[in-house]
Amino acid sequence: MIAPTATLPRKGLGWYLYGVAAADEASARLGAGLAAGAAQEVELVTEGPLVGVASRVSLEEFDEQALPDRLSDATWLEQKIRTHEHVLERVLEHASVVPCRFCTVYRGEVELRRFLSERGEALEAALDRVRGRVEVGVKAFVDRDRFAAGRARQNDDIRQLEAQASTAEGGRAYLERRRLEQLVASELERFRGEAADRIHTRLLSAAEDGLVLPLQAPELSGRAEEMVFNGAYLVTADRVGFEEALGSLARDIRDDGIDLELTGPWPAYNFVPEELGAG
Amino acid sequence: MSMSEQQTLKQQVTLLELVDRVLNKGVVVSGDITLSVAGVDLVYVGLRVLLSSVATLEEPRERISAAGAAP
Amino acid sequence: MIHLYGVVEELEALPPVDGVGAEPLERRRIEGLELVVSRTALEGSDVTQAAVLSHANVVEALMARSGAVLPARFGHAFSDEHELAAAVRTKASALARGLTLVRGCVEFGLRVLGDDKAPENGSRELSGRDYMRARLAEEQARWRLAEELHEPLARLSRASARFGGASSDLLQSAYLVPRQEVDVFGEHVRRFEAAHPHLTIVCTGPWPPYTFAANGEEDA
Amino acid sequence: MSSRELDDYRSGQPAQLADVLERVLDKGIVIAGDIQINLLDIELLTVKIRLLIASSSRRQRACRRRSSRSLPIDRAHRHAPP
Repeated sequence: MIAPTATLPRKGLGWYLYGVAAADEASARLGAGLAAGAAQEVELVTEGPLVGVASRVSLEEFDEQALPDRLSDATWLEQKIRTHEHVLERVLEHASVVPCRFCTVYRGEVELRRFLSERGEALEAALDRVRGRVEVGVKAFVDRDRFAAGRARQNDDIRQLEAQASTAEGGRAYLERRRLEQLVASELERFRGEAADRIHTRLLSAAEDGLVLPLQAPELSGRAEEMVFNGAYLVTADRVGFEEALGSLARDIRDDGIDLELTGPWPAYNFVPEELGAG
Repeated sequence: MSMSEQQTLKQQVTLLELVDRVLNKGVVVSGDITLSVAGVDLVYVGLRVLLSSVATLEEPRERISAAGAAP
Repeated sequence: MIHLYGVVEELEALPPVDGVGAEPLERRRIEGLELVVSRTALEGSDVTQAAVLSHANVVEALMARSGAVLPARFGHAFSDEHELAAAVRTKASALARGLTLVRGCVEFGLRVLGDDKAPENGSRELSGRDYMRARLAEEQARWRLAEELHEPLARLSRASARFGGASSDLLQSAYLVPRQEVDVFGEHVRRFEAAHPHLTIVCTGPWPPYTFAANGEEDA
Repeated sequence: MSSRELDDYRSGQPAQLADVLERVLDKGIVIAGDIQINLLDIELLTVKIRLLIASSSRRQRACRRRSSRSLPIDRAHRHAPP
C-alpha cells in the first residue's frame, strides 16, 4: 500500500489522477463518500469549474523508468488497476466523471492544476456528454447444448441426422454424432454474426450511444461458454428505457441458446475522447 | 429427477472429475514425448458408459480398482 | 519410454499394482526426490481409457502408502533416464515445495449443478425490465448460495480453487483438506445438501492432490 | 446529479478482471504534453499486461474449455430428451 503522506518526504510525492468531475456536482457528499472507508486516500483538486479526483503517490513507485518492470508484477498491477476502477466507481455514485486512462501521474500539484485549466474547455465538453449518464457492458454467450436443442433444429439436415444418430448403434452412432456436431458447429458459426448484429442494433436504439468491443478469450471471460458479443452502451443513470429493451431482448434470444451478461454501471470509459482537443 | 437418475448422474460426474484431474491437472514434468490424448475424446468413446463403482464421499471407497477392470 | 506417476515421500513399499501397459512400477531417486515410474512402450495410439485409468490407479495406490504424493499429469513421458533426470532437476525446488503443501492432505472436488426449476414460467407477462430484474435477482441468489457453501469449505482447506464452469453450474471447485478436517468438511457438505434438496451436489473424493500439485511452481 | 443508489449488476461478485482491463487499460482520456510521467505508448504495454494477467488468472481459475465441452452430462439432464 502507498505509505500515508506524513512519512514520505513531501518532494517525493506526485499526483495520480483517476478522472475529472464537474465542480458543481462534486459536492461535500462526494468528498465524504470518497473519504469513507477509503483504502486509498483520495483528494479533490478544484480548478475553476473542474475537479481533479486524485491521490498523492510516491514518485519513486511511479517513476517512469521503474514503471516498465513494475508492469510485469501482476499483483502490483492488478491492485493498482482495481484501485483506479474502485475510486472512479465511488465518484460515480455522486457525480458524473470523465475517467483517465491507467497510470496518469503528475509530478506536482502545479502541473495538475495547469492541465485542468489549459484543457478546461475540452474537459467540460467531455463532461457534458457524460453528465447524468453511465456506461453499461453487455456480453452474450452461446450455450451449445441449448443452441443444438433449439435453434439448430430449424436446419433440416441437422434434424434429419439427429433422427438417424439416435437409432444408430456402436461405431456408427459415434461417427454420426461426430458429423452432427460438425453440422451444428457450422450452423453456429453462421448464427454468431447474425446474433451479434441483432443484439447491437436492438440495444443501440435504446441507448444514447454504443460500440462493439473485441471478444474476450475464455481464460479472461471466466465463462466456459463461447462469447459471441461484447458491447458497451452510454445510457441515462436510471437506465429505465435501456433495461426495458435489454430484458425483452434477453427473453427473446434465450430460446436460441444465448445468455446475456450485464456489467456496470461503469464510468463512461468508452465514451470520452481518447485524445483531448486543444485546450 | 429420481433417486436412480441422481445416482447415475453423480457417478458420471465423478468419472468426469477423475478424467479431468488425470488429464488436465497434476504436475507437469515434461520430457519431449507428449502422448496426444486430444485424439481420444475419452468422454464420448465408451468411457461415459463406464458406470463403475467410482464412489462419492459417502460410499466406502473401493474406487478406481473396480473401474480399472471395466471393459 | 519412461512413464511418470508422481513424486512421493516416505513410500513404504511399491504397491502391488501394475502401471500403464501392465508394466511393473519402479522407484527412482533424483535430486533428493523420490519418483515412481514404469518403463512403458506406449505409442500415441495406445492411449486408451485403460491407460488413463491405470495411471489414476497407481497414483491412488501411492496415496495409501506414502506420506505425500504429488500426482504427475498423464501423457508426459520421457525417452530415457537421462531426460527424466534433467526434467526433474529443473523442477526440483518447485516439486519439493509442492510436496510440503500437500503433505497430510487429501483433495475433494465439488460440483453444484443448477436447480431444475424452469425460470421461464409466467415470464411472458413480465415487462422487459421486470424480466431482467428477475434474472439479475436469480443470479445474485445463486452467487450468494455458492458463496454460502464455498466459504466455510475454503476456510477449512489449506488451499482451494474455483473454476469458471458452465454458467449453469452453481459452483465448481476443489479443496486441499488436511486429513483431520475431512469429517468436518463432509459434515458441511451434508448439511448444505440437506438444506438445499433441489440442488444436485456432487462431492467427489478423497482424491490425490491433482489440482494443487503444480502450486509449488507459482511461488517460485 | 444527486447521489443515487447505483444498484450494481455484478450480483455481489467482484468485477471480472477482463471487463476492468478492457476499460482502465484501453479507454479513458490519455493526456499528452506537459505531463512529466505518463505512459504514452500504452498500447504496447496493454498487450503485455493482458497476457501477464491472463496467465495468472488462468492458473487461479483454470477454466478449461476441454472439460466443459466434455461435460454434456451435467446439462443433459436439464432438458427433456429430444
